Amino acid sequence: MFRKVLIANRGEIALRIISACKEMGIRTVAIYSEADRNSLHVRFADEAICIGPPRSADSYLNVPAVISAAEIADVDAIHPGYGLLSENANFAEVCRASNIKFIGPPPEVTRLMGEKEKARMSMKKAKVPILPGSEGVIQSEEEALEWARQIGYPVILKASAGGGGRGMRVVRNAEELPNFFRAARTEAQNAFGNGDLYMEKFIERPRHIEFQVLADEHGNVISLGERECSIQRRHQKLIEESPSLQVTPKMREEIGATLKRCLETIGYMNAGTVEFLMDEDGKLYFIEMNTRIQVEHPVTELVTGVDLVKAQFRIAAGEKLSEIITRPIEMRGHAIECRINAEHPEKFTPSAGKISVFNLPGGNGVRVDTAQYAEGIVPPYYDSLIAKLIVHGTDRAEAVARMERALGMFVVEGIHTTIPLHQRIFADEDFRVGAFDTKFMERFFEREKLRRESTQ
Amino acid sequence: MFRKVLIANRGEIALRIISACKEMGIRTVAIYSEADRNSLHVRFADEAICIGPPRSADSYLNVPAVISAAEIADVDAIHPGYGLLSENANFAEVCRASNIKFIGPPPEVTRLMGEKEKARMSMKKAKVPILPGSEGVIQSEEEALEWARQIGYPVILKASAGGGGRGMRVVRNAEELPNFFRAARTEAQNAFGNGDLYMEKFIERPRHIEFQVLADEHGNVISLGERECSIQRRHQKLIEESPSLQVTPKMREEIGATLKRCLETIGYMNAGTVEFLMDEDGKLYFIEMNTRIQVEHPVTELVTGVDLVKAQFRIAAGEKLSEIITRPIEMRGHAIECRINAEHPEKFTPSAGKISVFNLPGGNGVRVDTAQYAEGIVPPYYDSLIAKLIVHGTDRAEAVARMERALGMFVVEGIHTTIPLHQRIFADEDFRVGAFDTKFMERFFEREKLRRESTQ
Amino acid sequence: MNAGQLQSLKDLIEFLKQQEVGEFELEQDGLKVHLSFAGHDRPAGNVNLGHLSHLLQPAPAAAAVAAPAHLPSVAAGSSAMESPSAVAEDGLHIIKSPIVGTFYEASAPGAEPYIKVGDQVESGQVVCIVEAMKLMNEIESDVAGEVVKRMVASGQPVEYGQPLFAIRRR
Amino acid sequence: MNAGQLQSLKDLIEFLKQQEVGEFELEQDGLKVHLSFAGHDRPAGNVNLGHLSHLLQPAPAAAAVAAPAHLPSVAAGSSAMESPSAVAEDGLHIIKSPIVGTFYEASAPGAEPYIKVGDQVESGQVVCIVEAMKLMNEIESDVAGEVVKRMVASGQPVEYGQPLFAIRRR
Repeated sequence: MFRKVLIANRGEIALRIISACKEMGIRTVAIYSEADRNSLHVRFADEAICIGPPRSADSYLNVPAVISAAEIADVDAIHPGYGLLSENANFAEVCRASNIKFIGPPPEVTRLMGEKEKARMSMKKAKVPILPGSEGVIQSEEEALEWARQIGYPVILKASAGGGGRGMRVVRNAEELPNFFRAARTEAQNAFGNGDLYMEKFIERPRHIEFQVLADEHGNVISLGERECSIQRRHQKLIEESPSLQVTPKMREEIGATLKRCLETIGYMNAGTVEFLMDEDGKLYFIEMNTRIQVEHPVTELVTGVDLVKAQFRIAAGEKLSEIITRPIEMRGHAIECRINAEHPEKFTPSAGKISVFNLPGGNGVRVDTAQYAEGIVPPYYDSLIAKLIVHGTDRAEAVARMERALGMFVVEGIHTTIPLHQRIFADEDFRVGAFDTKFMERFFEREKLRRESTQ
Repeated sequence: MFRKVLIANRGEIALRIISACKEMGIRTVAIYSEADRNSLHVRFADEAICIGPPRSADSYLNVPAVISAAEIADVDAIHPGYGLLSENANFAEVCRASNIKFIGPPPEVTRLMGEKEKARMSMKKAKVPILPGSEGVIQSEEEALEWARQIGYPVILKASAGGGGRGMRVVRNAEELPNFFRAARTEAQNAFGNGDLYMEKFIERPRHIEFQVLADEHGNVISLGERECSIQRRHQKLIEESPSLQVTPKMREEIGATLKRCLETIGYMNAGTVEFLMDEDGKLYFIEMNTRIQVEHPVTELVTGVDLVKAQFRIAAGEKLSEIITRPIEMRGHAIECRINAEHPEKFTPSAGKISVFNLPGGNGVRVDTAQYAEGIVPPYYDSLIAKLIVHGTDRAEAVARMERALGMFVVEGIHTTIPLHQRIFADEDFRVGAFDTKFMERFFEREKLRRESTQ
Repeated sequence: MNAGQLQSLKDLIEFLKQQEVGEFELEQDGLKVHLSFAGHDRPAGNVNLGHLSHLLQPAPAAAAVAAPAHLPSVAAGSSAMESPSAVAEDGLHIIKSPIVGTFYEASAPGAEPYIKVGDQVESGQVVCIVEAMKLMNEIESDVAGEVVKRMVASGQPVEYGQPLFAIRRR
Repeated sequence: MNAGQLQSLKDLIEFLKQQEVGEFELEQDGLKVHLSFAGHDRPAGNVNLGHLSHLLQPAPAAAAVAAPAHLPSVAAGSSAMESPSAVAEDGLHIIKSPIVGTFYEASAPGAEPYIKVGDQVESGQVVCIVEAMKLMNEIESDVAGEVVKRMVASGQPVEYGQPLFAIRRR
């Protein structure tokens, strides 16, 4: 096992990794920017090194500074956490060149998965279902009709050069296709100076479902089931849970087997997450793979009983999966995570500042991952996640009730947080019965707005 | 299920019960003394009623005040927690007379178990092993020799009227018995005006091991495995764990079956704990039964996955055990609890006062049950338990490592706590390998003293 | 400490205050001085506490029971009241309930109330009943004076220490 | 304390205030003075934290850094140093390390140090090397003046912002 590890991150994930190291007898080195001098990851690490000024670009994202710190502290591994340098293949390469073990997949794999189209094709080759679409640019209405027929309606036309909704059309049947095709092409031409279009299957109300995997360095891959992450606001996840109500044991097993085959072929290593969209019929389509530990990893830990961060270290140290996970993975009960962000709960503006009151909920089935504390400061330089509140219950109903009680006991003052927003979501009938998709929050806010207007 | 419950307790257990109620949709009423006005159980209950001045006798132990509060709040049940009125059969009777469901066994059962000799005999009849001893007063040296022969050396002579070690002698063989018998009788006569002696088997180094049971109101009993509670200081438990390293699956099953038979015969109801001493050969002897939820119930919750407080409510509401626990009880992993007391860690004097810093540990496998908070006050009137730190790991080694890391992250300032003491115990080699008994702490302090002296 | 020393010390303290010193310690020979100015480093701890209990949760609409947050905050630790009755800030004497139960103004439904606003009461005179566990507990005034205010309605539940009457002592 | 001493003390306090000192301690012979100004947050723990050499020592768990709540709250927003170098309280200019790495006083082992105590340095003059990732980064003085002190030993690791030299400006 490693003797000494540098944690190239901050906040709750840095503390999460430090905790795992402490429990494994690994010495820890924190790095910090000047804004984080009084952070708990600095306090609880065995050593701490200031590597730069507050701006991430000059500190946590500054590869020479991070590597230099690793060298003077004489560590044998670096854990990148999530975000920051975690999916930076160059950083992983510098680690390798510096003879420091990077806790994650090798740079080649990270690079492959970082190029979305290549990743898609690798997955497709391994029979992982991907979102159907045209291959390359569509030249004519006739070709468009043919692609649409193959893909199946509804489809979406997108501008190859595009973005922001321009040159984009949802087409629901063959009749409306020709007009929409021409309109989209004109719009794309006007907007981007390029009228090229391509086509994809359109999912009206997709769910975001992802699978956690672990892969050792001996060619073995295991799937640890899925997480349901559809409760998002502008592609930022707010609530995650495991298992998903939509995934049957049979689906779980099939996807697990496919992923195992596919990732063993690719030569994947360490922890990773395979993200899917699920359509209204419960069919899954691969979108991308994240080659790092994820924010929402605790819900998987609670239902599987596997400590994912410890597993990352053991894998990186060369252990085999069969030594790390000695009994078959079984999903036990139901876990839900709420991301507690330092944000205004209505306006979503970041809310940096000093925390005056910080009362954590506890008791049966409640886990809190945080690096914040009473009198602590939320600096304005980094992301707004200040705590993860995670609950575990025998079933979803108990987990939901437990989360509601825990949210009510989580008292934060001095800054705004998303706690009141979570409380409103948990009171929502659609959420409670699990009837949601990635558009849920839009509808939720719309309903709230209507309700406010009707009471005025 | 109950509509509204009064919690006749304070501190962490009151909050634990309130949490269970919230998760079950039961309305809660807290009662509090003037010293607890700003306590979290008052804050988080739906209603709160001040029932008296700080002294327990005038508030939490004042039956008319508690019942009167229950009546004006119009509750349909009272949960007594542990300590205070929890094993007061008269209180349970007043509840019954007031048509309020007492969450616990009926007063007759509490009374039976409260009379130690009757409880012993009930257990003996049901073939639960009890500590062998003389029946009644020993009249002569000859009789003493005969009893000792039957019981087997070593034995202990005790004064019937006695206490505090006077009139007490450990006898290791027949030769020394006559002299010790005479000396003990004289001592007892002088000390208590009564020279009557009785004899029990003497266990040199007993372990304290207890079994958690649940019993419904339809005659069904289930055992939820054992807890090892040998780390005690002056009969106050400091650390509890489950499972015990000494209890094999076979023993667990056998004792479980015996207890089931015995308690079904007695007509036991609700949660209870059967306490045993274990001798050096691993044999268990019944000592007493506690007819309430225990401080250390969380370790059982973590390894079995059963929420004991919720089970208490469901049982009291008439549900059958088969509805509450739907799969066979299985011990998963290993759980350990440290009692964090507001005490000087060396002198053990209570340390009341204002808490200035209160940073709770969190993360994977860590549970904290507490009603304390930063800026909170530990009043001098009640017991010194301010928090329970409970960890769960895949095995004892992981649990021990996790506890060490969690203790290191538990920062309390403004008062003294037992956290440093726990850290020292967890560093002790005997503790780490599980080589301990109820005399462990005596030896531990002795070793510490020697070490201090040798370094001076 | 002689007069001269005392004067020096006073001088010094005045000076320290002027200089906005927060804390000061001095040790010299047999003399040891420690001083901290009021308001310094005291982030209103007790207030915070009370504050915490007001937070988030809107006071439960418990018709039956007074929400604790409405009651005067008592600093725990030194909080034990000598007697449940006490003097209010405006000089009025407050008769508080010595037990938790249900308040009745009269001995029986329809009977005259024991006392009314404007009445003169004597010390030891019964002023109301608080029922607890079917027992009618007669509550006596602990002062003599004029009844200025009744704070609870007949039939209303009261907790321990809850104000019942305000009396202007004579 | 006689009048002369008292006056000296007052003088000193005025001076401390002027210099915006937060906390002050003095011990001399029989005299011991401790003082902190109102509004000043609490002992400056960050000095300890700032020194890598301290942190690289295994610290016993119990002694592990003062509790966060006691540390001065570095107002995150205003904490960013304009430049890693700054003026120390005693008027000396401190050259701080602009990067994390290993400090070397000379360009090569056995070579003459770039600067020594007592030397005059010019603004822009190389004063030392901080090695990071095998790169030898020449660190230049940002002021001109006399080298009063060197704060780290050659070969010692330094973190970002760590003081290297004290310079008396001219």
